[in-house]
Amino acid sequence: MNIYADNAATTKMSKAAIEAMLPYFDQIYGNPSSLHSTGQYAAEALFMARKIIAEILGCDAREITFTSGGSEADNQAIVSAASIGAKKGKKHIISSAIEHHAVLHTLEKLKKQGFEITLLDAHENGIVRPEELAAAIRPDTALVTIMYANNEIGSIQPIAELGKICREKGVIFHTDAVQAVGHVKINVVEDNIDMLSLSAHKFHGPKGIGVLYAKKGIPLTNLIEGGAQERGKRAGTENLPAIMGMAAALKEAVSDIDENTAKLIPLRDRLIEGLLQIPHTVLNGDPKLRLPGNANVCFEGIEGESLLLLLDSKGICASSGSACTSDSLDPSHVLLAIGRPHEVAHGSLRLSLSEENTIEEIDYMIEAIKEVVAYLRNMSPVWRDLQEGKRSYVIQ
Amino acid sequence: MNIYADNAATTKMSKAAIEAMLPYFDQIYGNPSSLHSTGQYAAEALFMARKIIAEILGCDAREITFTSGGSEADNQAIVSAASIGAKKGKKHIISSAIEHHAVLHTLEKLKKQGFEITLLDAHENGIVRPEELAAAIRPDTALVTIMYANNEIGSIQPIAELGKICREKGVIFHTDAVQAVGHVKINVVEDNIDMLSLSAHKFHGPKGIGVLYAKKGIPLTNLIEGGAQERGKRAGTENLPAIMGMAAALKEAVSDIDENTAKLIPLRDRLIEGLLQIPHTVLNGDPKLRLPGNANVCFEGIEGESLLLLLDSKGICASSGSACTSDSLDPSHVLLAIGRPHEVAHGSLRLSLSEENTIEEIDYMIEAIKEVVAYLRNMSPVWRDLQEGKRSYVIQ
Amino acid sequence: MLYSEKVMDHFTNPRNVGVIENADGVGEVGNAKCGDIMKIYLKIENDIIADVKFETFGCGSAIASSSMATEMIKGKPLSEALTLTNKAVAEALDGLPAHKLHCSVLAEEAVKAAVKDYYDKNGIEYDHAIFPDCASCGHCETGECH
Amino acid sequence: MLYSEKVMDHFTNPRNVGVIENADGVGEVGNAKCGDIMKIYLKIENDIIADVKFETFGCGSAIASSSMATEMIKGKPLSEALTLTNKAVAEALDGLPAHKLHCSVLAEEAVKAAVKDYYDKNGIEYDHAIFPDCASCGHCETGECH
Ligand SMILES: Cc1ncc(COP(=O)(O)O)c(C=O)c1O
Ligand SMILES: Cc1ncc(COP(=O)(O)O)c(C=O)c1O
Repeated sequence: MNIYADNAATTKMSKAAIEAMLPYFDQIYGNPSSLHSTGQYAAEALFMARKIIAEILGCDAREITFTSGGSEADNQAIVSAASIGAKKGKKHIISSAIEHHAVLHTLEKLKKQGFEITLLDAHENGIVRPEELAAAIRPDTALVTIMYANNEIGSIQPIAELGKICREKGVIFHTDAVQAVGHVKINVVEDNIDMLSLSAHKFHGPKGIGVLYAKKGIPLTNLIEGGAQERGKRAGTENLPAIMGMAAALKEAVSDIDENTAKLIPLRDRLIEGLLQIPHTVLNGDPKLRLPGNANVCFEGIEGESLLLLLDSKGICASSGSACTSDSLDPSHVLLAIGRPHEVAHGSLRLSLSEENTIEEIDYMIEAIKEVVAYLRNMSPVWRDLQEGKRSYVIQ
Repeated sequence: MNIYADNAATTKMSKAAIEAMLPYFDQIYGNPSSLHSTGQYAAEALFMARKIIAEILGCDAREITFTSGGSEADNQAIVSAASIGAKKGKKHIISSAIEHHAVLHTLEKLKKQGFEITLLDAHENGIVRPEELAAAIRPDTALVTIMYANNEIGSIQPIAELGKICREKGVIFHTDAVQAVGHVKINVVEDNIDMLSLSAHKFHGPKGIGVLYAKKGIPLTNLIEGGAQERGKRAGTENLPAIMGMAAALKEAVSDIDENTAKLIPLRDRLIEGLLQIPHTVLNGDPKLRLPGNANVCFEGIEGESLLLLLDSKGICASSGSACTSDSLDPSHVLLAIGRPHEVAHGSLRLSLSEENTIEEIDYMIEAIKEVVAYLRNMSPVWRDLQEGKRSYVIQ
Repeated sequence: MLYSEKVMDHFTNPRNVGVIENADGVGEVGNAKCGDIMKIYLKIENDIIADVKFETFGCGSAIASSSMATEMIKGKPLSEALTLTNKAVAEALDGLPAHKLHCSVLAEEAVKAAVKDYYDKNGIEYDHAIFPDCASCGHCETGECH
Repeated sequence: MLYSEKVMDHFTNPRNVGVIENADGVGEVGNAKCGDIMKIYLKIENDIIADVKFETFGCGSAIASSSMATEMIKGKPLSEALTLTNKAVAEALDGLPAHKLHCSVLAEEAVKAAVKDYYDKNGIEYDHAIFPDCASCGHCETGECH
């Protein structure tokens, strides 16, 4: 068995995406800024890819800026909106406690530059409340940035509602949609989105390429200065092969979205149900308002990294919000933000499915996880204390 | 005939580079930050690629930061050195008048933040004089950034000498080596380089990937905040396929460098000689201290864009420093900096060869260019005025 | 592609290239410093443009605009030639990229300058308002490029 | 790979896992909040470690470090067990990633805590300096993680 259940970390590229890239390596390899036909064929392809992506998002091709991925798009969106705000004396930004580090660390940088940051609570289900956003907006609010769907616990925010509130109050609304694009239906007009970040490798496209959508009239601040690419807002020879791969992957993901969702939700729910049979286990994130492929639980009394490694030896690729999986020593800020105590947050497991996973794999994973959790609990002094009543269970 | 002579703009990917990328699209596609084996295989590959590139440059693997290309590397190098300088009250930067816009525009941004910029003269041959650098360095100089080789006129700077002067004066020395890496021999230790930028697509590697080398002890400033990738200095899921392609392309370019140079220089010199037979034509850049594949001339009395388009219709892909090839209205700042008047700078042609070009192609290009130049001069009122003595020739 | 097929056709096969010796009117606009100069030669018979030739130093769209403009005025009365607009030239070429529109402006100006030259040489009265003045065209030797 | 083969071996096949009922010495170090707790049980006969077992809540390297540490002290005199260093544990595992070195520190501390417990229970005199004090280990319930 070799089961890849870490699609939130990155995905396998689809055949369509790979095939879309190949001609641009050594056939139509010209620089789109070159005047000769090798360059102009490249420029035409670039134009087409931009149009395809814009149509899918529901925006104009001129509102698309290609970046090197989701992190760059998040950084540029936030820095741009902050700069627009600062010019008007607006130095307050609202975000949520469960954002990706690409957002949170950019906000920390802005804080050092005098911005005030309000992080909305995501509550136990990992979902921000529109009324709390409405209450938090101030006359000096320059930007609201709330992710579309969370990368760890999969919770999906009420984006259209949040966007509407921002629009009514005249505040720029950015959403980090890196985990959502290609997996849930998004239209920037219907969802009242002013700026949006996406990254191709989360929907079977290539790594190292992403998009920043910015509504007409929102001037971008360059992170990278130089050539006149991307209307002067992002220098660097365009990564055309990756852009073509991204466009193909997005087209495929979006056209298969209903089919994939219909397949994934039952798999996900079967998996969650199976895992919750393990005693003292809790689901992280909302049971319904969650990404079709995301399952995330905490097991009391064990630590996530050892769980991952043992699952890996059984052929299962998964992830954890355990501190030990990162260079940081604190467990996932997302799990802490939704109220999991440290010792429980260390024992988390994220399985993120793709449409390639099968029901047999789900059942195999449930059995394997049951075994491994029992094995680790059996050698855990924490579990012993819990069982002997020397500690009290956090998860009932 | 279909002749690609625009390798300074971008190159065709080599078979070796493409093959090195392919397995990382849908086989070893894991995220190097993931703990499971799919991720750890990726992490190992990343480690190997970093080591290969470090060995080639003559540095330590920990001194390599992967970026999305040359522009990002240039920006990050300069912003980092400026930030180090600013902390010590040093706000003076020295560069040259012929740098790439990724450097010049970053310097302009810093100027707005209170930095003082000195641009060294590149003289008529396009080469900076070490004694002029030595004279320009001040106690408050934070950074010297001089490109290794120029992208338009191919002139190669005396980098080791410039680096030595900086080292003696304790000033950080950065070089934009985007045009040089893979084409001339570079070793950061022998060349006294503290920071270096490179971009894979200039040596038959993939687009959208580059390297910033920064000597141990030079802390980088993030352009992109977020995850802990690249020792926390450059966030974003690593573009592993592109990194593998870059490592393979660099390895190949460097191992073939003597052979390629021996092949290219005679081709280049035959081409230059042929072009200089056209009356009132001048070579741009130094005749000897130039990239093995670079030929760049100005023809009096004609304009570059029309020249390019007619050459394209004869199957020749070339480039020009004409204003009409860009969105700007001034011709190339490089040609102006080496003293070409505007009207002559408009009539420039750059042919940048690769080892795939043949002597037959060179001869075909010379003949085609002769024809096209004659044709355009024949319809040029400027040329008529020159011939009738109503204007005087700039190029004798 | 950067240019329409029409532009490429007029660029690669320009109509009316050349000089008219002893032309009745000659107009030259543009500036070598800025990278484009257009010169138009007219042969006038009974207020009709009997022949027209051009010379251009400039980019593809400058050459195509000159070619198209000469085609559009050839055989036409002077009064009609004077109504030629840069917009009409650009449209006849199926459009020009935004940053190349100034080439069609040059073509319009070159035609007008040639007609003006004919009027001036022959002492014909005309409404000075139809002719763009030097300052607005911005192509004087001393001026900035466009 | 993140871990050496040795680490993976001791992680996937840990030696001496379990509990000793009525152990002569028990040491527990670490903090659930920080993600690792190690507990070591000793059976002492004539100042020799006749048996040793461990329980660990923690990451792969924590489990491997516990396993390796118990192997290294089993059958050894207490005096020798007290000379066990975190460095020795890490080396015996063919190295640990930099940010995992604290796991080997925990293993050393757990062994020492178990020996100290045996000394304390049996009223044996010892040099207090050999045992790390709570403040330096930084794993007290109130402390910050590492
Ligand atoms: C000298 C020089 N520096 C920097 C760059 C920018 O590199 P990239 O396009 O990979 O960002 C280029 C090429 O475009 C270049 O020629
Ligand atoms: C929610 C979210 N935002 C941003 C990113 C960053 O994307 P990238 O790795 O493409 O820079 C990720 C994934 O890594 C993500 O899950």
